[in-house]
Amino acid sequence: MELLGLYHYWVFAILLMTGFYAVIAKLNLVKKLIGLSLFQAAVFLLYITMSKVDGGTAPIFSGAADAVFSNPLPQVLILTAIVVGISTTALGLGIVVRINEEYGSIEEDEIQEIDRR
Amino acid sequence: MYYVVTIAMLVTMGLALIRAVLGPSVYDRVLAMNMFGTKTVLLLSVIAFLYGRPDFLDLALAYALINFIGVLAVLEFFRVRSLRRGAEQGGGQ
Amino acid sequence: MSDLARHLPALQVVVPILVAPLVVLLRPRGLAWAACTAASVLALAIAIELTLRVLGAGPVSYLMGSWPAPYGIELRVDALSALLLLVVTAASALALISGRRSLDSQIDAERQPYFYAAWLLALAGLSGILVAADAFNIFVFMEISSLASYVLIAGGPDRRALPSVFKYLVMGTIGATFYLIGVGLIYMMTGTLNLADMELRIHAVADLDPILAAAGFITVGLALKAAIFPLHVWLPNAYTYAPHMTTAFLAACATKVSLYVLLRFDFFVFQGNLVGHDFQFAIYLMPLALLGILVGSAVAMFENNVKRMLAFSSVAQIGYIMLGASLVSVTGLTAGILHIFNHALAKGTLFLAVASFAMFAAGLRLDDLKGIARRMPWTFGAFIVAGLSLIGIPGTAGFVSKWYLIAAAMELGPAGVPLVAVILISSLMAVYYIWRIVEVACFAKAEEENPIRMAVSPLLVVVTWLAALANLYFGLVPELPFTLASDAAAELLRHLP
Amino acid sequence: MTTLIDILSWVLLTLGGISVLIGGIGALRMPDLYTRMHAASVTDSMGATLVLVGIMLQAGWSLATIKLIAILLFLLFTSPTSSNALASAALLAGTRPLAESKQDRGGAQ
Amino acid sequence: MIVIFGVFLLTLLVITAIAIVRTDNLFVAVMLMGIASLLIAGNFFILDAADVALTEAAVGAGISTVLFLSALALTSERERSKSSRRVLSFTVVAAAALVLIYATFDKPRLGDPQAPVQTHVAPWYLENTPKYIDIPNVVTAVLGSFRGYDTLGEVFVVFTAGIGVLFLLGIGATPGALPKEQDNEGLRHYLIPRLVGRLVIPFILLFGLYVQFHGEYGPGGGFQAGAIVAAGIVLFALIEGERRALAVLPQRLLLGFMAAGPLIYGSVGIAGIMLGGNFLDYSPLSSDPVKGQHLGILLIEIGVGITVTGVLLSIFHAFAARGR
Repeated sequence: MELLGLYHYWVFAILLMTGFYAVIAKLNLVKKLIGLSLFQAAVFLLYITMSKVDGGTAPIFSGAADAVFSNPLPQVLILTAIVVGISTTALGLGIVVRINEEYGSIEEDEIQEIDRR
Repeated sequence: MYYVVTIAMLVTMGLALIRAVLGPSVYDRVLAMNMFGTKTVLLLSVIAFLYGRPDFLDLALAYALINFIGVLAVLEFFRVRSLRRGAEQGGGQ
Repeated sequence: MSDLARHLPALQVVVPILVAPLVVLLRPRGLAWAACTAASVLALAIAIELTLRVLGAGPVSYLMGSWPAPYGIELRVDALSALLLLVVTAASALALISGRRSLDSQIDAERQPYFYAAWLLALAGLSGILVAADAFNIFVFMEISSLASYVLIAGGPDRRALPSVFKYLVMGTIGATFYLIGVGLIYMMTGTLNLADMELRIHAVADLDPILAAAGFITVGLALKAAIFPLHVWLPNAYTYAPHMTTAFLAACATKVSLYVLLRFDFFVFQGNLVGHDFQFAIYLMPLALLGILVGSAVAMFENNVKRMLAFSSVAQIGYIMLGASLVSVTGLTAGILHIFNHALAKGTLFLAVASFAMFAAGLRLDDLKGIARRMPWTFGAFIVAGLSLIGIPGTAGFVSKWYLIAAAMELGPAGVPLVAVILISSLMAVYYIWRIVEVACFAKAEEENPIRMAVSPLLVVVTWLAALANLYFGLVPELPFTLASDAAAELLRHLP
Repeated sequence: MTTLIDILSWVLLTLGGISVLIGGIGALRMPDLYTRMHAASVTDSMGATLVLVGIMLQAGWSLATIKLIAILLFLLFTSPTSSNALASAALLAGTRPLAESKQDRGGAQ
Repeated sequence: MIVIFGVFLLTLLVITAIAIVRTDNLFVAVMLMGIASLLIAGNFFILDAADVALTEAAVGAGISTVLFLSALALTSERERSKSSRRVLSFTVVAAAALVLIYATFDKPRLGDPQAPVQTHVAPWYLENTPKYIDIPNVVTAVLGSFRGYDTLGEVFVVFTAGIGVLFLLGIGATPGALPKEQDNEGLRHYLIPRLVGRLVIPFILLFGLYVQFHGEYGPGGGFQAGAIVAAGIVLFALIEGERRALAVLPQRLLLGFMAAGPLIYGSVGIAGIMLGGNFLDYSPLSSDPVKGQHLGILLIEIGVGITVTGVLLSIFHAFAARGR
């Protein structure tokens, strides 16, 4: 059970680094954005993991007297962070579309090649 | 008993995921994604009852409709893509 | 009125942020600019009033929604934030007042409302970071300011602005996400997001791994956003291809606000509680600061594009600020914080002047600027004054902060000598690259007398000169920034015996 | 009576679980796109109906049941629609049913 | 037991993530991203975060997929270049992952009721929400009131993204400026999807309104509702073509929505100042502070919903208009 309790954090670490790898190693701009989304999603997992309480339930009062509630605060923070994430992705995609119009490519190395000329 | 259904759902999600990863064609992946979505809806319905919070069925409903929109968006994407391919080939000839 | 004054910390953010949606809806030409400028000037007025209050009565605190502090969100303005608020709002107001014609020439009329809205959002985001006393709130406003500055930079007419802004977006998002991870780890161990509360509660768990990991993530994340060497790679291109007025605004303050968050976190939250953290902070950051100073200046020496040259010089200047901070002494921090102010003055003036050059010359490579001193003597005069300030000639603002920096290095005794040497060498390098521009502008003869492409607006010249005079004024009478900076340094280091 | 309903609901849930599982195996093991689609979509509707009706019996007559009915109706409408649309898109793009050639030509372009 | 289900979902998630990075077909990566989103959302649900699960599904699996596909339709779906600096990146990433995993050993384990997170600030919210705000959903209470300033920031982040995309891609076409209506616009030839789509759209919009106004009592709120309504209208645009969607909700109106939402939110905050409280203090809005809080949260949630709908649809249309 002890290990199981940490498993979520390990998945967070692996997911974070998978996304990070896509961002730094891939040259395709859309792929970078996909990696970035994954990277952010990992952080969401970190926050939500820490909000869980044993035997708890979602922090919405339902009338049961002895209910234990999970922590609402990380959930609020992550609601905000999800919105921030999609906003960044949308703006990034807008930039990618414009880059594709100007350069005819969405590969970082090709764009650099074109700029060098 | 809910547990049995949940496990069946989870295994099926795993199988669908394997299909999505293996492909081979893009349509297989869309199929897998659609299937995955339906299974998530069922999973959420079951877990809502397992937790004794049936008011969370709203989520399952939301997932169902998001899933449908996702598949139609993919179709539109195929349509636009084939139109563009057609235009490119037409221009090339 | 006195009642409204109580709300100043909130209004600092609310005024620009609420004018932004209105600006989007304004159709008639020029109205968007007017509304944006008015809001920005109002923000400057609020910042001045807040500074006076902070000088008079110490830090100002404000409870959002009237909820008590660790539960609701607290705003807090102290000497450090007041100083930076002045820099941010003044840079925005000056760039807007003087920049209308320059912006008109670079941004299509129908896209202008969006641009001005983004400008206000960037201003509000930066101010929001400065007044926030809540770790997560800082993240939210950091994202507003970043997204808005991506828009501002992407407005550049050169298509190369787009790949540079994409790079900035990716690196900025990584930085912000790292910061978020760090905050999450601290929250996990302390259960609070309020900075003051965090400072108290982190003590009990200070030696646990997650806190160390958090310190690492927050430092790296903010270093990315602050373009601390070697994480500066997004900066030169982004500043080079942005619209000129954007560069004048953002170069003066954007990275400094991230630096501010870094200082605040490091000195308030970590150093008082983590054993040996001040030493680690110094040992990691000082080499980077020194390398940043040297590499930034060296690259600037060989750069041919003026904006790029100044952008690399910014990398070096960020190095100075970090050097001051990494000394972890009152004099060092005072020097670093003072340099934030003085560098903003110098760089802002230089970029304003460059914006005027751009209206005249065909491009901004050195060759394009041949003989420009004779064509625009006034603007070029201001350029030289600011250049001297950047180098650190006595009598200018830049000198004051460098002088304190050297004094702080000398406090270390013999170990400080190499630091002084680096500062002096880098100043010589600055002499060289500023001289290259002066040489071309004054002594090279333009091959053909190309006609002035566009009349430079007199307002731009006046504002540039105002900024240049401010460089001189604060060089001779540095009381105001110095008081704020030394107050801030004392507060940051209050945990030291 | 309650025992009877319980037993009935458990039977339905089990059957639903089994049919969903069969669908999953089919989607993985079938040889080409159309047969996979067949396996997936038919069992989808079947399994969803069985599972949701099974839960409904457990929930009794309440707001939850109404929501479950809504979910069920929604799934029954949209799931076959998606499959149909997907199949026609694949067909239009030139993927041939069944293995004259084992590779799908439309695939992975 | 349920936690073990979560562990299983997480394992699937890791597999999906690795597959996303490995595939060189961007379309496939987007599909897998949708699956990853569902997995994360399912896991959030298991971890008691119903509101977040709803948002993640609506945003990650719905809106984000639509946006990525719109962008792919305009660019290319093949990754041409190989990855660069593969070994170096992998080393950096692996080292960082090991550090992170090492750092987990001092963390409070999952679900520990004695963890600092559970004992310091959070209990105050759970205790005082019934007293000061009196709505069942504590997440909405914290989001709307206790940390309403963060949510204000969030609305402006969305707004910034909206004006950013409009700045980059232009406002898109007005219905009159579109090319002449063609038969094959949208998915009109797909008869069955079109019929079913028409059938479900009113239902989706209704559900969106339900989520909007039920947010104080159950999972939901302005952001989720905005995303769902936007998704419904995107569905309309998909099956009936861009033109008809724009005829119903022209771009200028969407721009109005975009700006109106933040203004509503801000005005509620200013009203707090005018009535003698602090910014975003809703208590003075009514003679009874608790009623004031209700009113304030209702209004700001409407503001959030309007902004999100406006921004997401504007972005969608801006991308779609670029294709012509």
